[in-house]
Amino acid sequence: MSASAIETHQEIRELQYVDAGVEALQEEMRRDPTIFYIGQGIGKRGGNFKQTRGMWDEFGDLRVRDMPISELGQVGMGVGAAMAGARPVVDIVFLDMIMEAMGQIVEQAATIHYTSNGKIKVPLVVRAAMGAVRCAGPHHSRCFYSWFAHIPGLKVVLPSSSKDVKGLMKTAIRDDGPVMFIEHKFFYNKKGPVPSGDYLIPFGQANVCRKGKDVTILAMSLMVWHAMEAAAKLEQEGISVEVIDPRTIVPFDEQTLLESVHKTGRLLIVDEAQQFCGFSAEAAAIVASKGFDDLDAPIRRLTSLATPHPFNPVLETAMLPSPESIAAEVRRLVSA
Amino acid sequence: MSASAIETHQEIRELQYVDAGVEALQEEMRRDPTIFYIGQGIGKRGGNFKQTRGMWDEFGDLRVRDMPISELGQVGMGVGAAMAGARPVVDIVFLDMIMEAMGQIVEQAATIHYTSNGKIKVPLVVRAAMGAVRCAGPHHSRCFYSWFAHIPGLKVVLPSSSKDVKGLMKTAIRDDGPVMFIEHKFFYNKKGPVPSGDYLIPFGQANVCRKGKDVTILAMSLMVWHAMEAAAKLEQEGISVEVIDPRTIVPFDEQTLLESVHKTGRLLIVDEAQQFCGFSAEAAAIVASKGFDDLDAPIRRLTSLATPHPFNPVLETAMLPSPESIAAEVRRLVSA
Amino acid sequence: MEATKDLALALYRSMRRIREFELRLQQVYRSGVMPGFIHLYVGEEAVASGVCANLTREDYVTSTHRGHGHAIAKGVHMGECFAEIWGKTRGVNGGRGGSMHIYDPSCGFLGTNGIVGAGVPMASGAAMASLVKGSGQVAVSFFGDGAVNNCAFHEGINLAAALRLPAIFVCENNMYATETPFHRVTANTNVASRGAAYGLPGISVDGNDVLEIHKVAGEAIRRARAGDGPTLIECTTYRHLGHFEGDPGTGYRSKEEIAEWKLRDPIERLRNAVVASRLSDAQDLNAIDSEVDVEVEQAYQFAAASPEADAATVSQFVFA
Amino acid sequence: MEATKDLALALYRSMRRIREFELRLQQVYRSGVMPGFIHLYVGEEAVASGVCANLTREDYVTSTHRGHGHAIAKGVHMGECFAEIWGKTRGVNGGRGGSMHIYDPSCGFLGTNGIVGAGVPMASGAAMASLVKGSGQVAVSFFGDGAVNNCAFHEGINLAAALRLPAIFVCENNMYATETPFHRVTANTNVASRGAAYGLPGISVDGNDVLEIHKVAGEAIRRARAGDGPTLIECTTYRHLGHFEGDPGTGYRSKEEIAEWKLRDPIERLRNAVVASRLSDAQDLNAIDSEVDVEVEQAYQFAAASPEADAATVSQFVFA
Ligand SMILES: Cc1ncc(C[n+]2csc(CCOP(=O)(O)OP(=O)(O)O)c2C)c(N)n1
Ligand SMILES: Cc1ncc(C[n+]2csc(CCOP(=O)(O)OP(=O)(O)O)c2C)c(N)n1
Ligand SMILES: [Mg+2]
Ligand SMILES: [Mg+2]
Repeated sequence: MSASAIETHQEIRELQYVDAGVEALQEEMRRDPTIFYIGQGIGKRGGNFKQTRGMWDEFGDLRVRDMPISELGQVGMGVGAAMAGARPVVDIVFLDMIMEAMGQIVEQAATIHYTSNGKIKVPLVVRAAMGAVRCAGPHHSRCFYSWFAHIPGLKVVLPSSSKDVKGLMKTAIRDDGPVMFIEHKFFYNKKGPVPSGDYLIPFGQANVCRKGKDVTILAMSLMVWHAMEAAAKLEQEGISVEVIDPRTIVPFDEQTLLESVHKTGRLLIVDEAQQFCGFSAEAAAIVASKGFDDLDAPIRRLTSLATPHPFNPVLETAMLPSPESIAAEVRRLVSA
Repeated sequence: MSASAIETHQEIRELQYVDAGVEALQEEMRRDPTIFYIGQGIGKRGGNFKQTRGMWDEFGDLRVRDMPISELGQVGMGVGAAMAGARPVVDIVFLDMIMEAMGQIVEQAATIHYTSNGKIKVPLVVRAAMGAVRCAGPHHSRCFYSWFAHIPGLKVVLPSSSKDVKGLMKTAIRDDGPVMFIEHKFFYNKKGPVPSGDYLIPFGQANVCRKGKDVTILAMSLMVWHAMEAAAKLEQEGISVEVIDPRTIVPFDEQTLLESVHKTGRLLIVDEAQQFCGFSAEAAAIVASKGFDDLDAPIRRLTSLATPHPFNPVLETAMLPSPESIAAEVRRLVSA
Repeated sequence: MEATKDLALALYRSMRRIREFELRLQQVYRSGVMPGFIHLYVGEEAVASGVCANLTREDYVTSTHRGHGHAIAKGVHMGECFAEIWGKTRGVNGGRGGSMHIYDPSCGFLGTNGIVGAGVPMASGAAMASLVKGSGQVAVSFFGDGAVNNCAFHEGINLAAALRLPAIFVCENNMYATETPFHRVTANTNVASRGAAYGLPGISVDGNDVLEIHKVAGEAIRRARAGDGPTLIECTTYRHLGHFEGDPGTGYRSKEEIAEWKLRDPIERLRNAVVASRLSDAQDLNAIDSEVDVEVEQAYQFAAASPEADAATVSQFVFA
Repeated sequence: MEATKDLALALYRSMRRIREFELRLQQVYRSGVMPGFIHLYVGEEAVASGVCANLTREDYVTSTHRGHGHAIAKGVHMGECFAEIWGKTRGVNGGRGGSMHIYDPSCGFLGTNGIVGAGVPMASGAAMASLVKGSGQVAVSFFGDGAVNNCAFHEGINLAAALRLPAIFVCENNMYATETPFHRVTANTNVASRGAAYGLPGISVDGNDVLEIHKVAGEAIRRARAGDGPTLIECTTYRHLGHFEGDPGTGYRSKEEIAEWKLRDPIERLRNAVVASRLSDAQDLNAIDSEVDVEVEQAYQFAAASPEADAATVSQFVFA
């Protein structure tokens, strides 16, 4: 199903990313009474990021339920409820707080469909917001989604626009398995066009955000925006950059990336996450293997530096990729 | 310090891997009274794998202390004790059980030295055994050490022989930061030569287990043994294989690997861990980048299949790399 | 004796089925053909049988590493259960799961579990699903004394109390976690007393008295169904055998202790009570024994005749 | 009044230092120059001051996201603390940590913490280290009502009780976790009563009565030092301000409630009690106020004059 085909039937509004998410949730919860939503501060308060604004009013305490500070319990409940025929969405708010729930995610949610021989489905959405924004420090900034991608059985979604967040959230909720739905805090108040009504964005279909011929940039989440900014700048310098957003890293759309590298011969991977054993390594390994003959230069990776997140703004800035550092990497790559 | 230089001064005994670990712990605990050891069943019982045999008798309840089933609490205690001037070793027994302690490892142990501006050291050793052995199923088989390697601040040790386990354990205990010390269950009762007395194996120094000229195999933990077996077989077929064991993946000895690939032009990475976003991806990305011009063929990766661990032995065997599948991959690689 | 004859015999049969099933398993395991590890429940059958006799097929159960008894009592087909533990394709999960990963949604059995404590919040979740669906189901979580010291117990029970979920938390306190005595690593070993911390009733029961367990669990389940919230039930019991098959279970437990507990065997105890109270007689009970023997033998045969797994299926079912 | 003049004035000074420090911080934060978020402790000072007055410099404290008061009371240099929260190089951690990551080993301060509950088992560990080293130190963990529902609380306290560690667990029950009332998400809101579950004494104290806190904590600390194990102390208190600076704190709490609690302000209360009992007089107290004002101004100046961080240092200290 092509997204553009749908749009022609629908009204397009400019919505904040956060509101596009709420719209998806509301539409889905109206459609399916087995969906419920739990998390801290997501009830009457409407969420720390306003990511559930209005939902408690509409659906009430049973289906939109505030939780104590029990991430393990929340996710454990999500797993059990999903096994028992409901479709829970468990909101962790800051991704960093998911650590104690890791066992429930890995050992239970990701594993049970396989181990039960397909007899038990775990249609669980775990929602969380990641990313370094405004000096939140080491406990409120991490991007470790590669961990989830390392575990067979989990799907990993990284929406980078208002439109994607709505279409991907709907797909996540309707998926019969566990989905890690990881938003970026930076995006929440950013506006973008969003079709009204029902549309799904399929998992495993990358978005070619910008066409180009000299260099391919693979970027996820906030880095898509930075890459687009860099690409616009580089165009003025005569460098034509193609920007690819995989949107989901599990499943991962290798094909779109390989075709792009086939065309450009040069790949830069930009990831806010850590480099070592991160998704940037996987994407590089895939292209280095399957696109071996297409590469005119070594693949470059630009990621956050290998440090915890410093609180100090100068240090934090130094740690993170930026449109400028992306542009500089591209220049290095084309001159290689 | 070269290992062979040391050996000349020391008696070499054939010790089980598990006993070499105990010897290291005992020697270190005699040397430094601030070292203590906690875990489940590691007291009088001497450990599920006999990995603390005799230690409780020698050091008593205060320094070798049985724990309830509280992995989070154990590791949290380890972090606090390490910050407070002790040198704890926290035994998780089965690595799979570490999930609830992930927050203490990542947000606290790995982070505090950096965030405190170097003021607080966290000399913590977290010890655990990984690996698929004899149909232990999905909750007792996983190898997810790449997770730790993805987190700045953690060192990750994967000893593959009796000698290494002793020398690396001593280095781990004397390290001033958190070290993930991850053994393989398969090894525990395997014997190998171990020097008596004190020797340290430095972190970040790979072991070239076998010299060769046609193909480089990078393998970790149990896969080192499988790779050696495959290499012996392949030699008879006229294929000369170099086998490299990094021993620690953080820090990672890139140099030894790159030099080997410079010589052979061909690299196979064998890892029992999951492929996607695992260390095999990182190693491939590093070589594809820094050894770009040395590669005569695309890097190959052989890892466990992307599934949870099935209990059934036929399926489990199908999931795991073996000497035979390694040899087959090498053959494919040399004919590429 | 308060109980009806039907109930007493049903409970007797339930326990006997678990016991004989496991003893047959043990035999096969000892013959060396069974992969992996098994943790036998022998001696603790009253708990699973007493609790599950109050449940409908639709109600949910989450279980543990020592979960064969829960599976059988909740209604998993005995042959499929046998085959599963044996890792055979006829197993309820095709042999992919084995002893610690038995799932059967057809009878609300949400799994044995290799992770201590993990089933506790999962039961709270199943209970929450029941509320959301308005289905009236309850969820029971079985767990050991070892789980009480674990974080999952805390959050799972605390949440159930906070949300007044239709859940019942059943602690099988056999006083050891592997070889570690509960009291060696726990300051307060009175598990029922921990209920108060969470604001839910905590009740202590003789875990070898199946009728008492049946009664207490029945009341808790009725309360849960009526919307009156969860209950914590501590059943003090004992495993006759080792922690896992292969552990003699004697290195850390005295012969006297083991012998004493064997005298309190829940099956013999019910049998004697039934006979003594003339609710039924040896003939009835022997008839049940014979039927169970046949059933177990059939279960074994069912499993033994199972075709081997096909390696080509290894990657099936990773994603739903 | 039972307390000596010295003690009363010391506690007054301690609370006043925290209060004025934070109000100055607030000012600077509101001016827009301070990065990140800060969670102010205003209204809860009696807890940190009352507890920490019993500690030596060598004793350990683990703290929370709302931890400035604990840091100051435990002896972190005020200027370095100010600079740290401001993210400046003169900060006790070079500005790398900020408000939620303040560490000072020179006074046993093992950190504020961005993870709710994380400090609880860490304090047990510090207490364990004290036993291993034979150093006689105790460890105090401060945490909020929100942490009580968290797994780290459970395992940390349960372990401390099982091991009879020299640890004191101090719950600052201000009845809200962010905007969520404790009672909305918790069946049993009596935190002290949870001590029994773990087999350790649980004591409830008026969290705005610094003298009472001082006394109760003092006894617990003496018990801990004597080898008589840990204690759980629940201090009921209130934050006058929002959850974080920027949250007015009024959307979810009534004006009346806030006003009522402000009347119980711990600093005013001690001041009035001291004057009423003639233990001291306004002059003494005013003199302390003036000294504190000077100290806070100096702390501010110290921080404000701090050089900026050098981006080249970003990769320092990842490994020890
Ligand atoms: C989280 C976790 N930690 C450790 C283990 C290893 N382990 C398996 S069974 C067991 C003991 C469990 O004791 P208990 O809960 O009392 O159950 P019992 O075996 O007595 O029935 C342990 C420690 C585990 N499976 N899960
Ligand atoms: C494990 C975890 N979950 C969620 C959060 C987000 N969070 C930060 S402070 C807070 C409320 C804490 O409440 P409480 O413990 O009562 O302390 P108070 O703020 O009232 O002092 C929450 C939920 C967190 N920091 N850590
Ligand atoms: Mg037990
Ligand atoms: Mg609070």
